[in-house]
Amino acid sequence: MHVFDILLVGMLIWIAVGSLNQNRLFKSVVMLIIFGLFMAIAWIRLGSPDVALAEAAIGAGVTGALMLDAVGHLRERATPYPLGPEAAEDADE
Amino acid sequence: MIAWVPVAVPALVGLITLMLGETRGRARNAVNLLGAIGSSAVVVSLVRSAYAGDTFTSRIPMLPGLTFGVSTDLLGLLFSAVATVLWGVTLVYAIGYMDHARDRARFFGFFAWCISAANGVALAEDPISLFIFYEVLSLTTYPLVVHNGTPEALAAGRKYLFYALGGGAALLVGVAWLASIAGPTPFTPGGALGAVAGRNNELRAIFALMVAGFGVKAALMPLHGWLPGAMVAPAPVSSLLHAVAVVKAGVFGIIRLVNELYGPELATSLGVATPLALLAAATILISSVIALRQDDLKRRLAYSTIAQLSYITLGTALCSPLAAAGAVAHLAHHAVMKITMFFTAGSVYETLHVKKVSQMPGVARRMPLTMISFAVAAFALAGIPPLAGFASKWLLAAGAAEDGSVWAVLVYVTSGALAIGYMVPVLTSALRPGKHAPAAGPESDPRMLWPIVAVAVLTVVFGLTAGLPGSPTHWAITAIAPSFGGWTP
Amino acid sequence: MLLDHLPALLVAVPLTGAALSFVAGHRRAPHVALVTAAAIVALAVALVARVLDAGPFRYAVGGWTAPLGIDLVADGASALFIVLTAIVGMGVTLYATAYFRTDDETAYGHGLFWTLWLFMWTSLNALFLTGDVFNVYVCLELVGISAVTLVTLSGGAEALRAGARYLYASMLGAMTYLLGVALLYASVGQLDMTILADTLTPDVTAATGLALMIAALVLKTALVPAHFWLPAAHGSAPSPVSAALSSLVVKGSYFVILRLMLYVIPVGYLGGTDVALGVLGSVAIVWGSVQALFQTRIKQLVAYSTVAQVGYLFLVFPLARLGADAFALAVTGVLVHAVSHGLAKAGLFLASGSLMSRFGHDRIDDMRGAARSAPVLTLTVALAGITMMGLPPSGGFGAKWLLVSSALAGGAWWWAAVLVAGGLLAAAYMFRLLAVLLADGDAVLGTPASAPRTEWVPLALAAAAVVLVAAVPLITDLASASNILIRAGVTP
Amino acid sequence: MTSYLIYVAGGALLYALGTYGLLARRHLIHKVISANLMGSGVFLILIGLGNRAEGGPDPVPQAMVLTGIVVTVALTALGLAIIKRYYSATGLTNLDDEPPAGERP
Amino acid sequence: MSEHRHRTRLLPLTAAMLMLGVIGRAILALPTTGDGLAVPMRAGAEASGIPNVITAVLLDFRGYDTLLEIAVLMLATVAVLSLREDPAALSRRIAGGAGPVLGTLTRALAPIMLLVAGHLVLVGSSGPGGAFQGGAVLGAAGILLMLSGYARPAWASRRAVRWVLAVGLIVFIGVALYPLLSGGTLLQYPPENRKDLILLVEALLTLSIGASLVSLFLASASSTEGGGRR
Repeated sequence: MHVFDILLVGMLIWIAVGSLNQNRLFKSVVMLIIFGLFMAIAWIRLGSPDVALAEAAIGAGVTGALMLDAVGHLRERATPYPLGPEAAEDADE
Repeated sequence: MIAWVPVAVPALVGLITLMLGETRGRARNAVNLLGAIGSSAVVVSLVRSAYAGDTFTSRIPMLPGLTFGVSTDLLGLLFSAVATVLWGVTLVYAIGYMDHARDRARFFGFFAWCISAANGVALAEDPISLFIFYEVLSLTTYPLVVHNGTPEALAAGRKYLFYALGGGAALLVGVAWLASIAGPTPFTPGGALGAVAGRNNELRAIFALMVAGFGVKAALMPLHGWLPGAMVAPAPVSSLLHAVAVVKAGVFGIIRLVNELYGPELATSLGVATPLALLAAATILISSVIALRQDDLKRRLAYSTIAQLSYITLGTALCSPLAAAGAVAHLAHHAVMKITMFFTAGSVYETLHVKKVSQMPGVARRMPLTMISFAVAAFALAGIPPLAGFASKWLLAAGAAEDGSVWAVLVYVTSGALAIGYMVPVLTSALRPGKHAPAAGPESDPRMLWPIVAVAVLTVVFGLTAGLPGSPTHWAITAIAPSFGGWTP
Repeated sequence: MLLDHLPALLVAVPLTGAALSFVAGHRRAPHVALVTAAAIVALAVALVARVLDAGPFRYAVGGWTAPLGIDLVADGASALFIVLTAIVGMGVTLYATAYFRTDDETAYGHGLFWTLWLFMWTSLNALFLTGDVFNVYVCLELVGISAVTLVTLSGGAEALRAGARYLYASMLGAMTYLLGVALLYASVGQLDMTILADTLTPDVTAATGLALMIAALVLKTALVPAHFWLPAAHGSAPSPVSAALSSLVVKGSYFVILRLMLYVIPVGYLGGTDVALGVLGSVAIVWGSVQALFQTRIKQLVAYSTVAQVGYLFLVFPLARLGADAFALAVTGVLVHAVSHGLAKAGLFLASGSLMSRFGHDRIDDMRGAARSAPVLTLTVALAGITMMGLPPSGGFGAKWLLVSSALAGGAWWWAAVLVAGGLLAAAYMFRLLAVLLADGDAVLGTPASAPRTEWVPLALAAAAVVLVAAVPLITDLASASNILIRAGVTP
Repeated sequence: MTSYLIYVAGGALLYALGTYGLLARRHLIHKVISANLMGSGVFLILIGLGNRAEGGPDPVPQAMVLTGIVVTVALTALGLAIIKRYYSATGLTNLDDEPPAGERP
Repeated sequence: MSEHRHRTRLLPLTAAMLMLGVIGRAILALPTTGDGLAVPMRAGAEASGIPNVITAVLLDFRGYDTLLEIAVLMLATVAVLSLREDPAALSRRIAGGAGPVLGTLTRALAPIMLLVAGHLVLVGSSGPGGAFQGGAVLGAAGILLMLSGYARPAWASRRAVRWVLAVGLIVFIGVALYPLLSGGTLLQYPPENRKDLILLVEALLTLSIGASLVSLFLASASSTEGGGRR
């Protein structure tokens, strides 16, 4: 059974790295949501269904919704280094 | 509680002055003058009790193992009386001098607070209380030094703070160190450190730290740098604070330190007195020479102050009873002599806008009474009998001779000659005919003239009455005797 | 009977006030806040009286004592910090009634200052009372969220930037603290500080956990080099907020460090951490003061002075290891310092705020002549300055004296040298400011209608910091009623 | 039962990864994501180590994590709100560039 | 420039590695068993008649943490509200309507989620579930409804809305303070009806947490139609 655990943790790390190593914000956030769902599985594996429920609803759900909203606000400007007002102008297109 | 009066009354006066604000000048003058007269009366009555052997002590517990207290012993009262009485005289002068100035509420308020702090320094019963008042004095003087708000004043204020707070820090370490090894050590004639007499190196270090602390205000070279610059302050400030309260707080601290904390015996046996004496002697000679070359009258007086302060330090550091008594007497004598001169300088500047010695020709004819007063004080300073300066210098020199310190006698004699050298040119310059015509009316604002005459008269009186009970000389001898085991001259 | 519930009420009352002020709307919220503040002051005074009277006591929330439940602990130290918070809080509340008065409903976070501020007050009280290391985490988050939001209240770019930086520091601190708790709990299996203190045995996991917790708290207390977020946050917040942040919020996380280092953790358990904290504190004193000296904007100067003054708080840790005498003196001294700095800094920030609104700008060099037209504010700056320099007679002097005595009693003169040098550096930057205010100049200052009333608040706070020197015996009594000194078995 | 170690190790890695991201990533939202990852790492460590208890997982770390999740979402919401407002005011999404001058209130 | 960026990467990398090492060392030093407070907690929960230990810990033993946590949620909502540029414009975009997919999904999911939430509260005292979990699901359902435009909150900073946001915390404070009247301590439920009271608190908390999460989202949601900039 350890194989499954190792795979799961490996997935978690991989998604986490992917989420951080991703310049397109929208993708980052989607990966974070997926990360939350995998976390919920991990909680079940660790015998904590209560935490799993909360993680799925809050960690993936509410956090995800908040993040997507914020990304929407920033108009998906994933350029990591916008250089000032001009960039902001673009963002409003 | 009566012991707190000399501290509390000026403090209260200062507070009221600040709260009255800028516009209510009449009320301000009344409160200040009444305060000065009232506290002078109390001080005089305290002196009478102290002569009769009654001293009052009062303490407030403040920190664990630390009380804050004052005691009305004869030595402290001498300084307190000088500060309080001259405060009254200076007030009259300042009211005239500051007639059209701005920020008078601030000026008179902090002025009163300075007096309060100086009285605290005088009456503090132990090193910690003394340190506290000493720092308060530094702080309350600062607004007076920068009073004009000009860039020079601000620069002088910065310099003053740099020295004063640096000295305060040294003093703090010394005082705290002493408290940590010896506990509470109220000043006791002859020394208060019997319990820790063995710890010589620590005691030497503490002595050095405290001398560094007091030395700043006592303008002991090389810690004198702030004093000439601080003369940008208005004349009453220079007069009272830099001739009486502030600088005397420094030398008074040294007197307490040597005579009543360490005691002459311990100070001698630790070998800390002689270096102090040498430093003072060097200061006397160097600053006298510098004074010779100053054209600005106030600066010349400032360097003269530095020299005269070191007279007191040297007398104290010699650890002989006569010299110590002379030092204490000189504290009072120099106060009246130097305040006369600063008053004069201020009056001449305010009336004729003359600041430099070289601009003075004609001044004597224009302001005869003022310049006569100046002359009296100048001769007194040079040690011409029978004026005040002679009495204390005689004691100082005699003490040095008795102690076998011939070099100290030579220093005193040399510097007396130098004093003539830097004072006489002022007089001769003023006597020369110049552009100032004799005045038709009063020679200056009477509120400035009569205080000058009054302090000049005091200079004469102190000299003439030197042997009588109640005169500074007699007082000093009485106050210093217990430190030398009940010695009588 | 009510007195038994003081710890609970000190949390519940401001929390209720926070909720009600939100419901009340922005017009009536100030009244709610004033009533709440008055109630807290009364409760805080009662707590001090009770602790002095009956010594420290514990309050089992939910009727479950530790280890099952969470115990609130009221001792001399927590009572002292709570009463400090009450006094400063009252001042800030009074000052804020005028500061945030505006017809623009959307200004200052839509009038939500009052709710945020009462939440912050709640969380500070909770932090000073809690005896549970996980509950500390929740309290710290409450403090952090309310503090960050209050910083951004003006909505300006600079404030938002500062708030964001503060928030990230907060997040890093929160996660690190929780990680520390996780490791500590895994090793010891306890969360209550007293039980931890009794059961800690040398163990690398527990030590790592505690070290991480302290590191996180150091970040929140803004000890150099973790001070990077503080000057911008404290400098760009609205003035009443700056006052509360500098005088109270840094003390909140510091208080937990104090309890952990001197109460929970046995001597030598974390190796040289105490000396390291002392060294960092010394660096903070020097670095913060030097930075303050070169600031051109008044609130930045005051904020850097907080960086420096926070340094003093950490000198207690090396001093406390120098023997019983030094221990008692150092703890008392640092408590006096915390209170006097709290009062003085609140007064100074509020006075800076008033100066800024009088002048219409925050450039120090253009404030010449303020002494003439704003004497009350200048006096406030002067009084606050005196206590921060540690000059007599002031609370700061009391603190410096006790700490210097502690260093000398322990034979460690170099800490005394740091203290003395710190006082001189404080004098340097404070007199730089004072010199400008006293300089000759004819600044024609606007006088806001509310100025005369609210300008007395900072003066009262600064004056209280000076007069505090007379209250040192009281603080000494509270120190001897603190669990830190009781456990160590020493009395000042 | 040593599988808890797998999760604890994963938690430690996530924590370190989050630390790196929080310090190294410039975009403000990436920083918030990093903080969330740090949180998840700590939670994994907490509950993972709680699984060493005999007779089922320790309930105390689970309660702590439930609290922690709620606190983290609160922090996230605040962070995002500040980011949006900051972006509106300056057009910036990182803290390294200076906001344009003249924006001071 | 590149050197600068290189330097900014080096410090975080070092910090991360350092943390990894520190944590690793600490974890490996632990024994493989450790009960923590599990045993006394279970015993305590059994004594008070709540089979789900986690619920007992959250609402009873460590109810104080939970009280402060509800405070955190409300505080965050207030904080987010205070950061809005224009509260009146709230939810314009939210109410702007949902696509067909989201609409259908919501229609199917929302009732189920409501049921799940209710169920979680009811079973919370015995099985997995409870106020947190139920509240979380409830909140998620509410947010879904908002997103798909089915619920259109007539948002304003009006009194009624404010009451809704604050009521959870106020009720909880009331429940917490109530025992003081009968001589108990804060949050000390009387033993005779402890179980019922806890269930009541749980139900209230579920609503409160759900409402808080929804309002957190509402307060935060952007109104980008007019452009986000001032």
